[in-house]
Order: sequence, then structure tokens, then C-alpha cells
Amino acid sequence: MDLSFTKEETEFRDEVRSYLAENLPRETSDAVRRGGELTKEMMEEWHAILHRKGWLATIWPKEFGGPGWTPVQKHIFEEECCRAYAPRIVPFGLNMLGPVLIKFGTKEQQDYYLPRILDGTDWWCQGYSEPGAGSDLASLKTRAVRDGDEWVINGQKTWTTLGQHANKIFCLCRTDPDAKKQEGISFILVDLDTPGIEMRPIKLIEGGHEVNEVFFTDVRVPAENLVGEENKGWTIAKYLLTHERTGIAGVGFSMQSLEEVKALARKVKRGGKRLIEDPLFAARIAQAEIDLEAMKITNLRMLFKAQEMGAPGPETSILKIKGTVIHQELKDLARRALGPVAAPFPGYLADGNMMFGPDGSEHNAARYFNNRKTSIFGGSNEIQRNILSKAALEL
Amino acid sequence: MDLSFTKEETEFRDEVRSYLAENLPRETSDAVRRGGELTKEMMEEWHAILHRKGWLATIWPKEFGGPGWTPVQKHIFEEECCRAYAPRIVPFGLNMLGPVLIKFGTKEQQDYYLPRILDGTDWWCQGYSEPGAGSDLASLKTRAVRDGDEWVINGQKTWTTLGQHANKIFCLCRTDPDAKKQEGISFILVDLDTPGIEMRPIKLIEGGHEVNEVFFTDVRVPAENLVGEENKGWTIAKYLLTHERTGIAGVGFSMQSLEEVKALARKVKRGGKRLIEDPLFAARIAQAEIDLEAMKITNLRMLFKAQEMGAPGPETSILKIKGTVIHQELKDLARRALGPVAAPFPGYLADGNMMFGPDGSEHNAARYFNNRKTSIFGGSNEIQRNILSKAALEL
Amino acid sequence: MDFNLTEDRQMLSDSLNRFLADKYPVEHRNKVAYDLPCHDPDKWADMAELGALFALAPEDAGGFGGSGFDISVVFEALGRALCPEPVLGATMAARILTKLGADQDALLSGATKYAVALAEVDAPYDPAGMDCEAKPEGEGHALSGRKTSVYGGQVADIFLVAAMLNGTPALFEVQAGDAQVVGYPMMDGGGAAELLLDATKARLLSEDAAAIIQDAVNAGIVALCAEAVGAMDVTHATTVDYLKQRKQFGVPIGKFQVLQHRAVDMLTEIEQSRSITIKAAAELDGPDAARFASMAKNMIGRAARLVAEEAIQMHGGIAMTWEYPVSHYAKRLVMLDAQLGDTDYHLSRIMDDLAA
Amino acid sequence: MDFNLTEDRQMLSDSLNRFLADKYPVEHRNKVAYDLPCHDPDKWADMAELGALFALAPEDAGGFGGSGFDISVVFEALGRALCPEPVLGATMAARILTKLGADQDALLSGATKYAVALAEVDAPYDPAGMDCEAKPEGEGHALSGRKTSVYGGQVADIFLVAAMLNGTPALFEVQAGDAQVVGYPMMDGGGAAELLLDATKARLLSEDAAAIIQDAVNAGIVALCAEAVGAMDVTHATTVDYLKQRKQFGVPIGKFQVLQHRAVDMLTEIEQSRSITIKAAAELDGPDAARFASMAKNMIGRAARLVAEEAIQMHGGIAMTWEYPVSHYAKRLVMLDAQLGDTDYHLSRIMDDLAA
Repeated sequence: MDLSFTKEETEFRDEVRSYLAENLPRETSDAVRRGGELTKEMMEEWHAILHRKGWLATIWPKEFGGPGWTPVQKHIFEEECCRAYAPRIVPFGLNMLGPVLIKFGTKEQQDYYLPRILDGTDWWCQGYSEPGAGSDLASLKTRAVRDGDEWVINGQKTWTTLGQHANKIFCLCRTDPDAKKQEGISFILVDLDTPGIEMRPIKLIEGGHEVNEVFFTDVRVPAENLVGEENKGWTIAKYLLTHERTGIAGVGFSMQSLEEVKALARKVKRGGKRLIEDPLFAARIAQAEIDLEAMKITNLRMLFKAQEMGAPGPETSILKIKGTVIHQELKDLARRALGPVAAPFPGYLADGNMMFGPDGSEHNAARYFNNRKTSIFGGSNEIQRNILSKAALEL
Repeated sequence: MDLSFTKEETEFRDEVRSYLAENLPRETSDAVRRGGELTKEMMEEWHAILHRKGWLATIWPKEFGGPGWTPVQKHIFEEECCRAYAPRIVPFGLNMLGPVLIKFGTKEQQDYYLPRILDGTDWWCQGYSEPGAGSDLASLKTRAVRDGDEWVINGQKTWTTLGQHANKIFCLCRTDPDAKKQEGISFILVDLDTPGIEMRPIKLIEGGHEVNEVFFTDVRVPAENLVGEENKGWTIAKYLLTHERTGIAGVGFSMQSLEEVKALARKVKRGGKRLIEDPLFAARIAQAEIDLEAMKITNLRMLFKAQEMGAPGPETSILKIKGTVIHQELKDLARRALGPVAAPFPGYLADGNMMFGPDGSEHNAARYFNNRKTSIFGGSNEIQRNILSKAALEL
Repeated sequence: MDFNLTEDRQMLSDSLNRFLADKYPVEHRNKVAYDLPCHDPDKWADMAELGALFALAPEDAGGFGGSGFDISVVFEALGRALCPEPVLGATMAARILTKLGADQDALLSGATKYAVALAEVDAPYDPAGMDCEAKPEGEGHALSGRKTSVYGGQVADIFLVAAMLNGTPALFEVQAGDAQVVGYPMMDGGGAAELLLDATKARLLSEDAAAIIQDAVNAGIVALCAEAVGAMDVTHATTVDYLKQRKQFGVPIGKFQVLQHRAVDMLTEIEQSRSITIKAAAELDGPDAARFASMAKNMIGRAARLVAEEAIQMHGGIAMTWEYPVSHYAKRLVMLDAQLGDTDYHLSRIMDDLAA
Repeated sequence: MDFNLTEDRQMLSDSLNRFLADKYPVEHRNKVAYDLPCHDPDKWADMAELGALFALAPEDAGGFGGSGFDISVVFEALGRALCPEPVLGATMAARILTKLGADQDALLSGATKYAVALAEVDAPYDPAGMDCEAKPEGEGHALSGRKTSVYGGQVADIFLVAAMLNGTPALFEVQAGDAQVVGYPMMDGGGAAELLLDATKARLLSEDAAAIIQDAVNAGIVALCAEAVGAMDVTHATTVDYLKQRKQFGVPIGKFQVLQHRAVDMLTEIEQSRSITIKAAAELDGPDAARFASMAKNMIGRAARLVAEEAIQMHGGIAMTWEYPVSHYAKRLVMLDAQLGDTDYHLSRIMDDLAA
């Protein structure tokens, strides 16, 4: 048993930390810290900075442009990015499509698409979910019919995150309607400029725009945009969903949130006393801190196991379940700490004198609501429990 | 909306209260308060006292010897009994078999058995549960075969509460093994002196003896001991289980427990301060008190509805679920309040100087463990949720 | 013991529910709720005509109600419709004016809108830490300080303001036109205002107003709790409906036992919430009003959060969207915890009783 | 980073687990656990021979371990078997004797049994409120007062006793024969004693012992947490097995989704408990030992209660019986919360850090 990093890992951490300190634009990290929406430019700039350093495609093999890191190094990198309030890397091209093309794509597809992901030419978004198919992904209905050397796509995708910034989308489409549910699905790449595609924003509970609906009406894409074999898209979908599970505990983000809550509770006053001196509120913070401290170790244990075994086991679902619960609890505390002054819609009290909490805390209620999504998407916590029950407990 | 009792109800409450004050033996109420096991003699004495007053068979119709109370009066009586630390009335004859005989029994059965229940000649116990049939009562296996004018019973019953004091048992037996699960069951009365019956104690988690196993080997009972029709025992079983649901919230017992916890927390010290001044413990008490205050009203609302509608609805399952949760929480607090000094097995530190908490608190850990049963028996809380889901939510 | 509504209250409840369902459907509600002035004057007048405001005061004060159950009937209906109109301010003001024996015809008819300004940024729940101060000036007084989260303040004509006078909480009347009022819509719909007072002209209403303020808060709590019960009922019913309709893996998701039990647990907490709200309403004019109000607000805070979060979770993504009404119910249910004292604040008040 | 046990610890773990499974099965355990002296001298000697006690001290103090992970390996095995032998006292005493540089060969060999007396009835978790007092007498000291809940005290040869000396917590050695020792079995098995001191002869070990006491408590907490993890693992595995075997309504109850999810939630809390115990063990000799011990004890208190209660509930009646081993595991899991500081006490220590 040894919980400390090796000398090499510690050096790596220091290298990452100082690189971030020197290269992460202050304006960007401030925007992350304040918790509003980031501009497309900020995201692209940060993408380019990491690309220059070769730290962008952290999970790609070295020969395709990845940095060749161990799982522990990836973990360290993610944790340092959180510490520094770096933007989250948009995952659709780098962490989702990239690995798929590397495993299932043709040489031509790899040669064409991978460099465009790295240099930011293409911004990919995801065409998985459909209005009728949430956790039950295999019941998707969007059809792709082969017509000569083209696919003709009709249907609707939803929950397309940051689709408003994207120029490409990868889609799961039903290509054999007679096959059993999980068979007859194919994985197809689509240029969003193709005629027949309409993207509509979905306004979220807190009023923000980060997801979209995408409508396909007789959209024609070249036959070679198929990835892998026809009707074998489900294999790719499963690979994509289970491939990359480091980071799903969101420990770094929870650590950010814990620090925010503590700072807030030290500043906010309730009847002459600081909120942190209220035993009931202090108990809530302390409880969350303990849970998070345990989660840090649980995360490392699963990371260690993944590194030893070569692949993460079903227990990683624990990271998703408990990680989101802890993070949501912290977001609840951040809202709760402000009391009634969490209520105003952000932006309405722009005058500096009207601010109540520390800079950025006006987003606390919105962030609380927005973060309810984390226990729903990427396999809801109910689905994770089903997985654990079957795979870990054999029930 | 009016939450107060009528003038008549208030007068009734006063009458009950003063009767209890004058007639409940001090030694008995002290034993209840201390929380150890009651002697058979104490229970029989209290039974006789209530019988003399005509307040024993509270749910029997007047013509059979009941007091003719409204549901509200019954509720008041139960609450006052709790306030006064009266023993719980042993329900098997009075609240279970009695109503069954009144509804399904022959005139002969009623004339013979009901007076013997009232005057304490018979102490009944219950032969429902079997080792293989818990919540799934209908899967019971104990067989009764008709042989001339006798039933021959073979099988095993379990969880027979206070069977060690009883001289009679009412049993559900399978009389038609070929019928569907819930059919082919009959309700049969058995004298425990009949040859072939063996009763063995079950030692419970905390070391106490309140339940038993009963083994039947070729036990022969007269044919007229059948209650109702042959093979229609399931109807009786259902009637019995759903008939009497006032009191299932256990509000009176929770009120007792709350007072005990408060008294304890005012007495116990932690590092120079009274436990009740510890905000974390005080928060636990306050939270339980609020939940209980709400439960009092929920209980009255359902009582009112039952009185208006003539029968309790499926929502009464809420009383069982939440009532047991609150009571178990209070028992947890009573154990927790004592800290490490809750640990000794009761009786080992009989010397008065060795007592830690108020008189009786040495049973707190045992009572906590013993009370885990309340969310299991009488239809587990899981079964109650199934019932509510189906009957109240139509899911 | 009688848990039925009186005939009059049942009529008010029915007519208000019908009016709101017809004239204040969720699409209209969302239009009104999130942009200033967060108020629809026509509907306000209609509601007043139905008696939604007259119900807030007793007969000898010009109304036809004024008890805890009158308040809860009105607010349960508002909660069912998520109505963002500024009735909370009217409710609390009516309590104050009634206690003072002041004229409130204009309030009850809906002609004049009142808001009650108690909270401050550093003392959001308890007048104990209040900073806003009153000084005699001429025949009246002058108030200075900032009041926060004044519900309905964005459209109020008159503010009833709590301020310290000679070290004691006192109550004043301030005309909207005399103060700086910064209105804003709230995350969960409806408006509020920051009230900036700088030697602002004020009329003294009550010199030693702690008890009157507490009474107004108790009434406001009964209102908020009843509103929450109404909103929880709708949220739960919508969720149960969704469980019946939405299919995954070939069956309605309501067949999954986990969701069944969680829906039952929501129901249980809602019934407990209804009970404690009834209790707080029944005790509103009794000696233990504050205690039962605190109990109710504590329980509602817990139950409403549970119901909101579970409704979102059990719906999956759809309830994360603005389009789907449950998202707005969920926001209201979560955010009302911070109005007039949150779960922790009110628990600590019950804890104070314990130590005594 | 390495979460594997060292080879030596793995061997100790294996041999101890094997020994306890073979020689200390639950029937034997129950015979020993609930009647005085709650101790099996033969098995104790065997365990000592296997190194279960030598593992509690570092090499230069005569042992072959002494770190947090040595303690947790031993206690996880004890927890799996619910072993009631007085190893906790030995663990805490070994920490104290090591810090003092005192001879402890007799402890490590199992020849002499030690118990550590810290708690008092009115100060069960924190030396702050300690009443027991020491006065110089002759060449030594005399102690007066009552120590409570001295685990293993019913069979101890030597007590290490905390008492106030000139207003400071100090540590003394008291021979069992010199004091009044009232032993008793505990609800969850194993024994303890009340130690009644009345000018009892004592040898001063350390005058200013607050830090040494805290260190012993930290070590004891690592022990208890590891014991709980072992006991939770067995309880959970037994419960999952039961879910697979027990049928109701024609199917194994493990097919009911509600029970599946609850079994998963138990697993999640157990894994979190294992993690925080690892952390506390890793930090035991570091500057933040007390902080992480408090975190671990708080989490274990919550998780162990959940696991115990859920195991009973999901078993139905059977786990309410003495006959069925889970009932004894459940008792141990619930009752260990009150040893060396309960969930609330340790949470309040983390809260103290926050306010600082």
C-alpha cells in the first residue's frame, strides 16, 4: 500500500502545473471560475494551446498524436486542469470519435479526420440520443438507407451538446429495420452543412443553451462515411460508451466546488455570524468533504486497478454514481449558502453594488439546476446501478 | 378543517386518562417504561382490568362485548394507553381471531370462543408465517388432511409471537394441494395441548424470547375447528390482515420514545455539556420530532377518512412505512445518546451504582435491535410500497 | 375533528383552480414569470375579483377569511398553477394591517400592491442581525439601509419595511416612489426587488414590531408551504403519468420497481408535508404559531427538494428542458426553501426549543 | 501509487483469515462472545503465535509492523470473523508503549493482556471533560475516579489509564489486581469493564500525554474502521447470497430491482469506507492523522449502520434471529460507532477544522 505518487509522477504533476500557470489565459480561467458559459473562441484557443504542447489527445496512442501517458498521468493532468480552472476539453472529437476511428476506422478515415480533430478544423458533435430512446439507446429510430454510393438519412437526434458550434456529427442510424434491436445499427459520419439538416436549440431548465435537437430530412452522405462494418454500429457504440471512464468521478470538479462553498460560507453572514459558524451548515460541508476525501481514494483505487488489469471493471460505475451525488450535493450547498439572494436570474443585477456573494456566485442556483443532468446523462445512475447489480453482484 | 376533538371526545379522553391513572398497576407501567420483558402475570392482570371495565375488545361490535367506539375514540384510547405506559394488549385473540369469528365463525364457535377470549381463559397465538413463506404468505406448505371428522395437520409455523404463553393457535393450512396458490387454504383452530405439537423458542437478535417455531406432526383436531368454508381461508387471511389498521403508525409509542430521548439527552453529559446542547444531536431530535408531529396529523387524516368512508384506504400503508421509520429513528437516538455505555448486556451491571442513564436506559441498545422487526413484520415496508404503488399510484 | 374544507373555502378553491387552469396555463405563466414586471395586471384584477385577496383578511378587517386555512386554500391553488403573481406580499401585508387595525380595502380589492421588506443580505432570515435603521425626521422617519429579496417588490406600490428604531425592530410604510427599487425576475419565476433606502421618507406603523413581524412571517410560511404542497401534487402526478407512458426496454418505466418505490416515497413525503402544513395553518392564530410554522417550513424544505430532484431524475432528460413544465415546478420547489427561512434555519429554531 | 498489500502483510492476512475461519467459526465465536470472560486463552495464544500482536509494533520496538496498514490487515481479518478477542486494547497499548519506548515483549507475545482506559461516563469520547484524577503518593501516584467502557478490561492484566494530573491529561499504569474491575459482555459480543479507582496505586508513564493519547485513539480508530470493513464485506456478501437463494412469489428476491439497487448502494458505501480507511491508515504516522481518523470514523459510522440495517431488512425475519450470523454482524456494525467517538463526534471535529 502506498498512496503517494512516484518521483516521476510528482515531477510530471509539477510540469503540468507550471505549464498551466504560464499558458492558460487568465480571462479563460476567470470565466470558468465564474461559472457562466464560455465563448467558442475561448474553447478553441485552449484547444490550440494544448495541441501545440501535444497534450490534447490524452487518450490516443502515441502513433496517432497522443502523449503516451499512463492512466495515472492522465488523472494527474485532469486534476491539475481542474485546480487551474482550465476549460473542460470538448470530448466529442477527441475522446469519443478519435478512439473509434483509431479502432474501427479505415486508414483513409484516420488520415483524413484525426489531424482535423487535433488542429481544430472539425468540431464534432454526437448523434446518439433520440427523443424516444434515452437509456434504452438500442431502440433508436433514425434511418439510413443505402442509395447507390450514398446514405440517405431521415430522423431526429437530441441532446446534441454544443452542436451549435459543430461542423460535423457522428450518428448511430438504423440500417436494417428487420434486424433485432441492437443489430442493424450503423455508425455514420455526417457533415452538418449537408442539405436537409436542421439544428434547433434546446433551452435548459436554468435558461442556458448547451444542447440541441438535430433533424434529418433526406440527408445524403457519401457511402464511405460509414465507420466499421454496416449493421455493426452497436459494437462501436458500446466501445465508445465504456472506453474512457477515467474522470467520470469528477473529483477535480468536486474539489473546485468544495473550495467555492467553503469560501462562500466564510464570507456569507447570517445574523452577525459567518455561515461557517452555523453548525448545521458546517456539518453539511464537513460531510461532503469527508465523502469527497473517500471518493479521491476510491478513484485512485479504480485507476490503479485499471492500470493493473489493463481495463476498468464494472466497479467504475461506483465512481459515476457517488461522484455525481457528491458533486450535486456541493452544488446544492453553494446555492443554499446564498440563501434568498441566490434567486435573481443571473445578469439582472449586473451593477457591482448589487452583488451579494463572491464574484460568480450569482450563477450558483443556475449551476445547481444545470448539474442535475450529471446523474442522468452518460448512463443514468439507475442504469449504473443495474450494471453493478448484474456485473459486480451477479444478481 | 378542524383539528380539535369534539367536546364528547375530550370528555372521553379525560375519562380514559383518569381510569388509567387509577387502575393501571404502577408496577406494570414501570415495567413498560423500563422496557424489559413483561411477565405473563402482568399481561393477564391488565387484560382482566380492561375486561372488567368493558374496554378490552375495542374493535368488536357492541353485541359481542365491544364498547361501541368510533375510530376516533379507539385512537384516543390507544394514545392514552401509550401516555400512561400501559402494556400493549396481546392482539391475537382480541384483534385478530375475534373479528374473524364474528365475521366468518358459526354461532357455536362465537358462543364458545369469544367469551373465553374476553375472560382470558384462552390465550391465542398465530399460525400464519412459515419458514419458506414470509411476505409471500400464499406459498405456505403446512398441510391439513381431512380424515373422518378430524383434520390431520403436518408442517411448521414460525414467528409465533408469545406462543410460549398461549394455549391455542389459529392456523392457515393448505387443504387442497392441487389448487392455485391462494386457493385451497383453510383457517383452522388448534388446541396447543393436542399431541404432536412442539413449540420451540426462537432467540432474537438482542437475546430475547418473544417468538417461537411450532412443529405439527400428525396433529389431529376436530373437523368443527374449521372456520369459514374449506379452501376459503385466504379470504379470511386477507380480511384479518387488512381489517384493523388504526394504530399501525405507532404514534403513541413514538411519542413515548421521543420523551425518553429528550429526557436522556438532558441528562447525559459529553465533556461538561449536556448532550442536548450538542447541535448535531439536537438536530437529530428536532428532525424526528417534526416528522412525528406531521405523522400525528397524517394519522388523524387517515382516521378521519376511514371514519368518513367506512374503511381505510390503501394510503394507510403510508402510516406503516413512515411510522416505523420514525419509531426506529427514535430508538436509534435512544441508543446513540448513551454512547459507549449502551453496550453492556442488560442485567450485567445490576448494581445501582453501575447505572449510567435513567432507569431503564440499559435496555436501549436491545430495544433498538429488537425494533428493527417493525419494518419487516405485518407486511414489510417493501410490501407496503408495492401495495401503494399498485393501489394508490396505479403503476 | 374534521379534515374537510368548509363550503366557502371549497368554493374559493374550486373557482381559483378553475380560473388559473383556464387563464393562467403554463405557457402564459412562463411568459409572465421570467421577465419584468413578472405580473399580469388583468389576471391580478380577475383573481382579486374571485376573492383571492379578500380571503386574506378577516371580516372585521374588510375581508372574508384571514385564518390559516384561508391562506392555505389560496396558495395551494397558486402552487398548482405555479402562479407568479405577488400574492405573498399581499398576504403578509394583510396580516400586518389587520394586527394594526389599519385600513386595507385597497389591498384586498387588488387596487394597491403591497410588499413586505424584512430580509437583509447579512440577515436574510432573522430580524436579529438587521442593519437597516430608522431615524426620526420631521413628523415622520427616515430609513437607511438595504432590504433584499422583497417578493413582489418589483411591482409594489407600498412597502412595509422592518427597520431598527432605538435598538428595536419597528415597522414602517414606504411609498414605492420614495425609494430606489431594483426589481428582477427570479430563477424560479416571479419577481422581487432590492429596496435601497437612503434617508428615505417613511411612516411609522409600529414601534415594537417583533411580534407583528413574526406573525407576518408565520402567515407567509403557511402560504409558502401550501404553495409547495400544491406544486408537489402536480409534480408528483405528472411524474407518475410519465412513468405510465414512457417506455424503455419495451415496457413502461413505471413497471420498474425501483421507480415505483421512489414514487411511493415521494407520495409519503408529500402527505407528511400536507399534514404539517395543515397543522401550521390550524395553529396560525394560536400561541405556538411560530413553532409549528418552523416545523412546517423545515419539512417542506426537505420534501420539496426531494420531490423536485426525484421528478427530474425519474423523467430523465426531458425534465431538464425549459419546454417541459416539470422543470419550472422543480425550480419553484427548490427555491422556495430560501424564502422566509430555510430548512436549517427553522430546524435550529426547533432545536432552541429543545435546549430550553 | 500501489494499492496492493506487501507480501508480508498479505501472508499475515491470509494466515489470520484461515486460522479464524477454521478455529474461530461463528458458533465458537458466539459461545465466547457473550459470556464472561469473553476470551479464549488458547485461541489468543494461537493468534499471537501467528503474529497478530507482533504486527502491532515496529521492529525496533520488538514487533514486525506497527504501521497503519499492519493494524488494518489484522483488524480486517478480525472483522470478517467477528472475533471478540481483546486485540483493540493491545493495539492501543502497543502504540503507547512504542511512543514511550517502553518494553512490550509480554504484550506482543500475548503473555500479558493490556487494556487502555480513556473514556468516562460523562466524557465518553474526549479527554476534555475527564474527571478521574491522579495525586502523588509515596513514590508513585494514586488514581481516583471511574473509567468506563474499557474494552478488553474484563481480562486485562494491566491497564493504561488516562487521568488528570495537575490539570493535564497524563497516562498511568495500573495493575488489574490493584483496582476494582467490573467486567461485562457487550450487546455485540466481546467484553469490557468498568474500572473503579479509589486512591488506586498507579505508575506514571507520561506526564503530558495528550498527544500520546490522541495517537492511541487514532490507531484504535484505524483498527475499528478496518474491522468494520471486514464485517461489512461479509455482511454484504451474505446478503447478496441470500438474495440469490431466497425465493418469494416464485422468483429469487434478488430479481427485484429495488433490492438490487439497495445492494448496490451498500456496495458503494462499503467501497467508500474501504477507501477512507486506507487513507486513515496511510496517514496514521503523519501530521494529519487525527483529521483522517475522524473522517474515517464518521464515514464508517454512517456506512456500517446502513449496511447493518439494510442487511437485516433485506433478509426479512431470519436476520432478526440469534441463530443467523448476520444478526451478530449487524450488532457489531451498529455498536462500534460508539467506540472511540461516534459519527457526530468525529463530524464535529472536522467542523472545528472548517471554522479555523
